[in-house]
Amino acid sequence: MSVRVSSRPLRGAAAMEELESRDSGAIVVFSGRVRPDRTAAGRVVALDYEAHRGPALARLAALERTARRRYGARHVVLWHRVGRLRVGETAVIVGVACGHRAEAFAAGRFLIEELKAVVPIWKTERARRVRRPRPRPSRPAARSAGSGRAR
Amino acid sequence: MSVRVSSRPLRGAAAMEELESRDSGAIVVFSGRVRPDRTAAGRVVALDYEAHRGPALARLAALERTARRRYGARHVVLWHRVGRLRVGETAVIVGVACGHRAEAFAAGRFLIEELKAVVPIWKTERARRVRRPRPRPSRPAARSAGSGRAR
Amino acid sequence: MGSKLVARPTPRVRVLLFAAARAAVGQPSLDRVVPRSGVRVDALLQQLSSDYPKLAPLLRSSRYVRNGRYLASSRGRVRPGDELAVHPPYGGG
Amino acid sequence: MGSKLVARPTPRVRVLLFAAARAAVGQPSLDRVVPRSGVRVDALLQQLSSDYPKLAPLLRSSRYVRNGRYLASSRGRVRPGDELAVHPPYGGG
Repeated sequence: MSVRVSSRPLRGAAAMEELESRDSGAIVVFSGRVRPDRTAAGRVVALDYEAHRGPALARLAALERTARRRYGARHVVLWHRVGRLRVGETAVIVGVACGHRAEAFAAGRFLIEELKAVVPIWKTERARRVRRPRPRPSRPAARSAGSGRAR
Repeated sequence: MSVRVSSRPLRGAAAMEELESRDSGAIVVFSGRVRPDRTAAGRVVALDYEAHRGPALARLAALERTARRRYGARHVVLWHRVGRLRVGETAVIVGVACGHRAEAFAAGRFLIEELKAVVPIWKTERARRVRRPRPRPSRPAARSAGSGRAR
Repeated sequence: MGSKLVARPTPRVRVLLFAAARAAVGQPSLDRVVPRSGVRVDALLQQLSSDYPKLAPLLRSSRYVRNGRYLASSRGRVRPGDELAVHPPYGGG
Repeated sequence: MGSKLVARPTPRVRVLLFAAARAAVGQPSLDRVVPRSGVRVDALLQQLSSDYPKLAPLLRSSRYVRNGRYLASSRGRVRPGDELAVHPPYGGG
């Protein structure tokens, strides 16, 4: 069983290595990272993730059991990071080893959707107001017409 | 561009590292391995993979372009191994980095299905006949009844 | 002196507030005095909604965890010493 | 001596055989003599089917690559010096 809620950085390569150490025909790993989304407050520069740790681990473990039962998963990785994550850092890794690719893809998709829906983890955006160019002061007509800048 | 047809062993962790080095919100990696399937000829112990290398690389590159266009993929990994692969070895790795998870999963699934359908790579099974217990020679009734082996 | 009464701790429930619920109240937890026999969760939430109007809409969309276990219904009770966590809609991943 | 004819190589097409096609013929390639003007691919395949009966069913389900490019139709031609690859159904992954 590999479920984890931790403030330590996540590496998809480590999840892949863990899954590759098991016997299985098909492995699917998903890695989700902080995007520099634009919001009303500006551009996201970081996300603060928090979890209610005990119930979060219990629900991750329950998801793993469901993946084993429903998709025949032989090994499951469910890792979520908490704390302040900057743009580009990995927030979540979901990985699964199954007999065949159809189940592995279905299980991977199931696990990330369920994780987002039922595991007590929250994010708060930290945004930076995007600087917009100030309106230019009006210029004498002669100058704006006269200067022949290409492009 | 990361398309490869090679006899060197494949590591999913290396694919993940390559994809993690790029800016993107969502990464999906699929790794397919040789399974110990049972066939009419016995149990598969290895698969011999061969490719028509030039057309294979061209079709992998075309798949990558399609993934960029159709799913907004920012980086794609399409690696296939050739030569003799034993059970448990990785034959193929498909990886994709996209803006969001829905496209990443869809692109990953698209790429592996298309790879199997349109890329000139073939496998030949190497099977070992499964040894079945020989029918026992009939024994004298006295002996089979008399020796009291536990289990 | 002379009294047989022993000081007993005031009976409280600790309410844990996560994410938007914490932001609405301005602190990560609240201690609420409850009767020694406990109180129904929905009654407690009603009190919290009155005391913290910003919290009210969140409470309607939250899930509740009592002592580490999800509550199936807000008709359950909390008793002194219990911990009730308020889980606004999740947003992991 | 006296003749103006210069030895020219016999005009051939090389047929590359992959996977089940190679197994059906027992070798990885075949050289076929063709007219200097070339031959239609379907005519060449017809000859191969006659010469290697085990190959016949495979040829119907194969794709063809001439000098590294997929053929859209077996009505295309191959000319001396061309390489024609026979691709039975793929099975990578």
